[in-house]
Amino acid sequence: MLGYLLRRILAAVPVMGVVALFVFLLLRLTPGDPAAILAGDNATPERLERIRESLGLNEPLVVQFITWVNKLLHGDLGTSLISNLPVIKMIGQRVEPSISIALCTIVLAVIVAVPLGVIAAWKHGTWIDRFVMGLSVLGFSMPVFVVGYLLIQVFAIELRWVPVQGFRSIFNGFGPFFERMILPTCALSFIYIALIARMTRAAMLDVLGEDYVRTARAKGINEVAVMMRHALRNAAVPVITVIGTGFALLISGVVVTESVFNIPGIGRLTVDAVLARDYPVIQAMILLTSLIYVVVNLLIDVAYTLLDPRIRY
Amino acid sequence: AGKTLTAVMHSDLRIIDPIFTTAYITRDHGYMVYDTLVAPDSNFKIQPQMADWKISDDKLTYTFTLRDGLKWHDGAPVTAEDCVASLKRWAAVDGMGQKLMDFTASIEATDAKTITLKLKEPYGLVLDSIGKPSSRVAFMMPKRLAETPADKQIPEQIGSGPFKFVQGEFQPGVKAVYVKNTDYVPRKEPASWTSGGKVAKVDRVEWITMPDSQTAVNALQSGDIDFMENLPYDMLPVLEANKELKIEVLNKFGYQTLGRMNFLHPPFDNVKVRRAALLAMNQKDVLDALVGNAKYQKICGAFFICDTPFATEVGADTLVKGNGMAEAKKALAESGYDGTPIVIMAPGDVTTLKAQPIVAAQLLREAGFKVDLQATDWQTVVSRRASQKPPKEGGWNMFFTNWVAPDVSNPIANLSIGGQGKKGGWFGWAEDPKIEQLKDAFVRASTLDEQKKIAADIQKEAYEQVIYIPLGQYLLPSGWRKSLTGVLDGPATPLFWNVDKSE
Amino acid sequence: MSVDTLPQSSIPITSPLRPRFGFLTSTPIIATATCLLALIVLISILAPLIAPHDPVQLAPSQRLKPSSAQFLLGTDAYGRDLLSRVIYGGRVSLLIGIGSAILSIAIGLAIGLVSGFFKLVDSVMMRVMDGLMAMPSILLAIAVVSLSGASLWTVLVAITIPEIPRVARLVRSVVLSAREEPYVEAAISVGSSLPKIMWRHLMPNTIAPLIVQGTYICASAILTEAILSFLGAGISPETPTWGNIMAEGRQYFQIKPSLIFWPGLLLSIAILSINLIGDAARDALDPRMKQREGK
Amino acid sequence: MTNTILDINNLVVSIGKKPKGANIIDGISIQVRERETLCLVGESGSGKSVTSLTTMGLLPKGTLVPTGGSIKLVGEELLTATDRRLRQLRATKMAMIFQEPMTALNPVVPVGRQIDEVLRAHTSLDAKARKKRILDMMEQVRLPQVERIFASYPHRLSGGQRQRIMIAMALVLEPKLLIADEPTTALDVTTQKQILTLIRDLQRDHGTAVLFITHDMGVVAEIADRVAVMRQGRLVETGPLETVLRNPTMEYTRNLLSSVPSLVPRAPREETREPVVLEANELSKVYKERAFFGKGREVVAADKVTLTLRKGRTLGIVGESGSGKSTVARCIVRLIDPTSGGVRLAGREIADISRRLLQPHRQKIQIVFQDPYRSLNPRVTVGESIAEGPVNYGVAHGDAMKRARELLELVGLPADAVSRYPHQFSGGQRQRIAIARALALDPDVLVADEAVSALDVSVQAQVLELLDEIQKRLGIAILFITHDLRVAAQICDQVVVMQHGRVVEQGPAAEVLTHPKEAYTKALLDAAPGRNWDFANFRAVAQGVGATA
Ligand SMILES: Nc1ncnc2c1ncn2[C@@H]1O[C@H](COP(=O)(O)OP(=O)(O)OP(=O)(O)O)[C@@H](O)[C@H]1O
Ligand SMILES: Nc1ncnc2c1ncn2[C@@H]1O[C@H](COP(=O)(O)OP(=O)(O)OP(=O)(O)O)[C@@H](O)[C@H]1O
Ligand SMILES: [Mg+2]
Ligand SMILES: [Mg+2]
Repeated sequence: MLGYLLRRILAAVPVMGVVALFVFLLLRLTPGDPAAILAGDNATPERLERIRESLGLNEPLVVQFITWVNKLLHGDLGTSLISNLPVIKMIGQRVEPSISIALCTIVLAVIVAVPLGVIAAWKHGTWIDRFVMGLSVLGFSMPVFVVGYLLIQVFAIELRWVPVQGFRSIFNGFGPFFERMILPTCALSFIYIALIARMTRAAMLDVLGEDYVRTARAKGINEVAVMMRHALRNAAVPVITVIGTGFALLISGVVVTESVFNIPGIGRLTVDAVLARDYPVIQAMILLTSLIYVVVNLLIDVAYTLLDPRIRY
Repeated sequence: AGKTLTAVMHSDLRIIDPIFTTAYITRDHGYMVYDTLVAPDSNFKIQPQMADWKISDDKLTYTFTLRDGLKWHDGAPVTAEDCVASLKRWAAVDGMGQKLMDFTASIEATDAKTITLKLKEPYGLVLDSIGKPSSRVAFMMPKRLAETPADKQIPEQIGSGPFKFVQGEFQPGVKAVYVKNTDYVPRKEPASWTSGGKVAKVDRVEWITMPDSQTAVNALQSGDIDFMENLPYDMLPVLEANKELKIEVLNKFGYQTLGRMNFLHPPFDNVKVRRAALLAMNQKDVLDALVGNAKYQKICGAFFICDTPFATEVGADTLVKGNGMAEAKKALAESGYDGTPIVIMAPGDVTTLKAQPIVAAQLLREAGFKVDLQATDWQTVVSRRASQKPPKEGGWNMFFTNWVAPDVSNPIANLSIGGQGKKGGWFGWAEDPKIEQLKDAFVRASTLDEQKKIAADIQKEAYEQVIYIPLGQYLLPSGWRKSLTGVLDGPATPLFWNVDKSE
Repeated sequence: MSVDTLPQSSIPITSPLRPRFGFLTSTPIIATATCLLALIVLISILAPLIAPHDPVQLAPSQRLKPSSAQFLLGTDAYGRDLLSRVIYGGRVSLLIGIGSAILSIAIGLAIGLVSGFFKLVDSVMMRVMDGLMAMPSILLAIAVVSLSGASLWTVLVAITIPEIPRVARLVRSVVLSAREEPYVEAAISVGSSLPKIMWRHLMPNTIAPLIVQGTYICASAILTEAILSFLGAGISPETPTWGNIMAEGRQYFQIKPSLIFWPGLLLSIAILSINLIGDAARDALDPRMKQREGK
Repeated sequence: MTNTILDINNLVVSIGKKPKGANIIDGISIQVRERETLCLVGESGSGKSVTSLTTMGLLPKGTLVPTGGSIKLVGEELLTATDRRLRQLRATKMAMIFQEPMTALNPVVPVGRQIDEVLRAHTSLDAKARKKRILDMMEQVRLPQVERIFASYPHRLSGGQRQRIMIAMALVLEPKLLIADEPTTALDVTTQKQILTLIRDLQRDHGTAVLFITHDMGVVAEIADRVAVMRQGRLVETGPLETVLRNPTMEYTRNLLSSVPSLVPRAPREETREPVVLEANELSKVYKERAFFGKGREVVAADKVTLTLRKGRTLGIVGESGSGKSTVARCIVRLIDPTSGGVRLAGREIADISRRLLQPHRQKIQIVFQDPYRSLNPRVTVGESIAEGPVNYGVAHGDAMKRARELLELVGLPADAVSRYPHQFSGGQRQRIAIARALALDPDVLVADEAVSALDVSVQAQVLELLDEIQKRLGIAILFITHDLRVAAQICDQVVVMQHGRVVEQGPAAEVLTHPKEAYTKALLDAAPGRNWDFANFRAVAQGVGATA
């Protein structure tokens, strides 16, 4: 197992390499000049040139790339071109909110979606099935920000049950954290619930046709046990997979949710950085999210082995 | 602990060196942390702030004397040397500063409290330059910081202003935090614009970034924040109905919005085509789309802002009346315009800049232009407008921007009206020796009347050559919760001194 | 015992491909979805004939007007007719949805087929795909759009790129399992060339999952475009898309909710229909599902 | 008089709820008594499984519905019983074993717990007592190391072990009725023999009534007390084993029995001096399961296999599952590349030439696969499938299609089948199509990998006859791979016996199958079910002819 983990991590290296190179080229080969953004309204070409020089942006691309990778290997993510702060610090400030939303969303979505999917599959073809599926498709068809505004309008402005926006660290007490986390989580969960419920249903339907489900029934145990003990555990692998691949979706959703609810997370940091051509920040962020993605998928593979004894590495 | 004022500013603070960039938010940050030698009052009159001054009779020597009790945030006393270094750094990059330096023979610290500025010839705008209220402002900082090359950002935020910057809590794009500078000794005079006594009455000011104005409005309504610098016009009816809020325009002169063409590339290298474009424009449509509220918009043909000393309507005829379209069509037909599409950059992420390109595109099309409206974000506009390449290679033909009134209210402050071309000219690189001559004459003019006349001439020339197209003025309403008292108006920046908050 | 023979022409010739589109009318719900989608597509195509106004014609003095006889749904912040914009909006939104589905499927299919068959290409290609997949798609899209300007094409490309690896992986997995099918081996042993095997024996297997994936991509592309507009990195604000109508309208959420409601409604209906059709396609095309029910 | 445990009376099962729905089961009546084994036989699709599932109450809901008759279990009506009551009866009064031991057990739950579930659902024993009972039962089904197996996951067990677990699970509560739906079809003959013996013994000990479903007459002869023959949802004939085997009254039963190939090899054909068309020389194949970085697993699937095939002759490869038969076949056809050794096809070495150079030689050797459902592309018409090969070798499309029609007639299908799709044909017909496709290229060698194993005996007989006829007519050499010794005995001139990738014995069919030299071959023959019975001639095999005892 440990060996496997190690190998997987090693296998992730080329992936990260691809990401790094791609991001770097994408950023540097497309127009956009951080110097101009920095300098402001009356910058002369000479001044821009000098600023570029002081930022190291006029070196040849290869040199810039090597410098960056070299620093990266030494654990240095560089300094923001715009705010002059160390990138690592900027990211550090922003990680908690994003992780909070992501985790809350996943937890909520799983808690809601899996039972929905199971019920839909169990009652396959009945109106319950159609209702659940209709509901989940509906969740899939509304942009996150629309859902977000609706929730704010109703629960924060009209009913005043929760604050409109913002974020409080969970370390400063659960109450304020929870209050501010609940709407964004709901907004973001919508699409996720849809995704997971559908996947659960499909996987359950597959599994319900398997021989061992028939065996279980032939044993005379009750339907709930058949569903939970026999079907769901076997359906878990594709469901977990979709949770993993849905992670990319989640990251997109987080960006929007962070804007709507004004949550100072890494999603917005990246969007801002892209808009400002703050190369070191963008590079670090995309690398980081890719890394998270890789790690999440690694964890999911580990989860496979726990769920399904046939999968061994 | 203590009183905390939470504000949402017009944009997020990311660059915190106020000399390094012209971004308004950085200027606002500057006013929190730094102080100026002199500053204008609400009558445009320059008043002493950190220093008092004397002018020699030949008008060639200005002597500034620092007042007592000034201290940097790190505890060191403010010295004349610090200020000289600060002035030099500022003058190296600011337009008016550069102009001032052209006339300056020397600037020295003659003793710990005295700064002596010697001119080569009399120059009427010395105090106006040093006290100018908008970007870039001549902020004072310790010498060790002021010696940072102007192409690099200063490493620390140490000023002598009424608030201190809390570096540890600074999260670009999220929030910036200031605490009351308890060592600050305000002037005795009442506060008036950026002059007078800057008395910090709250202990802490937090600027929160809210990328979405809708969110910010929600937050203001629900009391999450105390102050919002720019309210979206369309939300005003809702907000005005809210008894807990106060809505007011703090900057009475507002902003000028303008369109600028690129003089380097066809078709706008041809003055006839530029004229046709000018004729096609009208301020009403632009303002209606941008503001849509008569209370906050003002049709104004003056390049140097209506209701200011240099205001004149000369040459603004069709723009103001909105009746030039027929003429524009004719002019375009005669101009030799060959149908080259005009690349207009349209930023989608800044509310005060979204409407202009769209309206302009429509008007230009109506006049017979072919328009390629390219949607981007503002930062892209900012970096792309610096490109002198042809539109096909990443250049551009036209973009729009806004200036706060003081930044354009005289021909020297007004960056956009130069004629220096590629050599130091503003984006678009208009080359017009006549304007440069007139500007020169303007700075040498000794009386206001003379200046006014020259300003009118400049405006006439600017309209003739279509240096840029003023598209009207607008005011930005700010809003705050009624728990705030003593909110001051100002020339450009929202002021956080004198404001108190009741719990 | 004699060899059993088929009575001549006793069985109608049915292609296994043909009954595949029957699912579109299989249940009333799916039939409704199909009709609604067809209607929306039709409206979009015929927009110039249907729309009462020019969708880009500004009338700044008419901004944010409520519904009236002249402007059935009222006007937006630039005084443009909302109804016309919503009608036209479907064009770009659907174009992006369908375009991105087709593009990503075409490219992903090519990559997937090749990777599925050539081990050497596979390991390199899949690393690249992994890398692309690991990059958060919306960030990639924002980067591409804001770095190279927002036009229909860049938005399309930006939305499509992150989908390609998913399609490629799907195709690859289908190919990997299909190439073990005896009929593929049979084709090899009767000397069929590789392109022929791919085209004739492998590709058809990918059609069913790709239709399902396609509907998913189509729906999510429309949503992504809306999100890009929301973040200010969408298509030109002149060109109406459901996404940017909503994104612009969100500022007027409290005073004129119809700016979000109408495009949102159409967008939801379209995506809902596409998803329903996709689900129905999955149910109809999944051979295991069929076996279970019909055998 | 022993009691009737299961009494199925005039049962009708139809599709869907509508009264017009076709009847899958059409009025069958079966009784199974205590201590009795009733074998239900019949061709595929005749309704055997549906009958058993109806009894258990496990029919897929909504699609298949019992619409008439009654099923009584020890006097209790099952068709009208509530779901709850049915659940109570399952495992306690009636239990079932399924065909596929590989998939019938939940892969993610240890087998012990799966048995435990039965006890927990139906008894109030405590954990210790339950475990004791399970281990006891596991010993009764002769599982080794019961403690270890108790905690094992199904994938760690062999097919035979899994089937034993299934049996243990079914019998742990000593039900009155055991239904076994083809419980040994997926197993090797040797394992099959053990399982059959086990069921017999347990039945004797517990007095269980067994409804045993199979299509294998050999198995019937081994295990049945009585036989019921089904066809198209109807009962054709029922009676005691001896009666049915010796004096079948119905034509259908006679046909069924006479289709069962005999284990006695057919009369050897004359030796020929025809040229050798195919030679495998020390052919080896090692599967390497590659792993990223770490060390991969190696499977030696074929180990220095040498064989020779002459024109017009049939060489059989027999051996139990996993012995490497298919591997050899695929190496010879070059669907996979052999690790070492040579293959000479019509004198030309093809083992290591590149795929491109191989291309012209491919047409000389063709292959027919086991699964008739998967070996034809469902999306390509039959005609196109057959024509594909000739077209590849430059025949004009029109001519190729013409040839396809001829070939279809040759294999006994109407020529207008060309424009149909595979799903419109039955398994046997599809296998004919596959043969036609292989013949389309006029190969010298036809490799048939388990080409008849998936077919019903009657269909199997037809296809074997067809192959024989084609061989006579075209002089093709056939490499015939099978695990069924009966089939091998009827079609092969030479037989190669494989075990663990190695050839253990090789020689003329009559020799090898009647006087085996190797212990392994003997064991194989020994385990062949019904080896003492000559079905086709409705009599027992004369002592000493079938096999050495
Ligand atoms: N769920 C179902 N829905 C409709 N028809 C079914 C279903 N299950 C089985 N059938 C049909 O019922 C008939 C009998 O099937 P059954 O499975 O009982 O055959 P069998 O005798 O067990 O065959 P085999 O030997 O292949 O297992 C077949 O024609 C089959 O097509
Ligand atoms: N692609 C493969 N990779 C690894 N091992 C394989 C592969 N194919 C077959 N094997 C292994 O090689 C051995 C021989 O397999 P083969 O399929 O040739 O047996 P067989 O005699 O045809 O069996 P059966 O009667 O079940 O078809 C088995 O142990 C099998 O697990
Ligand atoms: Mg069956
Ligand atoms: Mg095999």
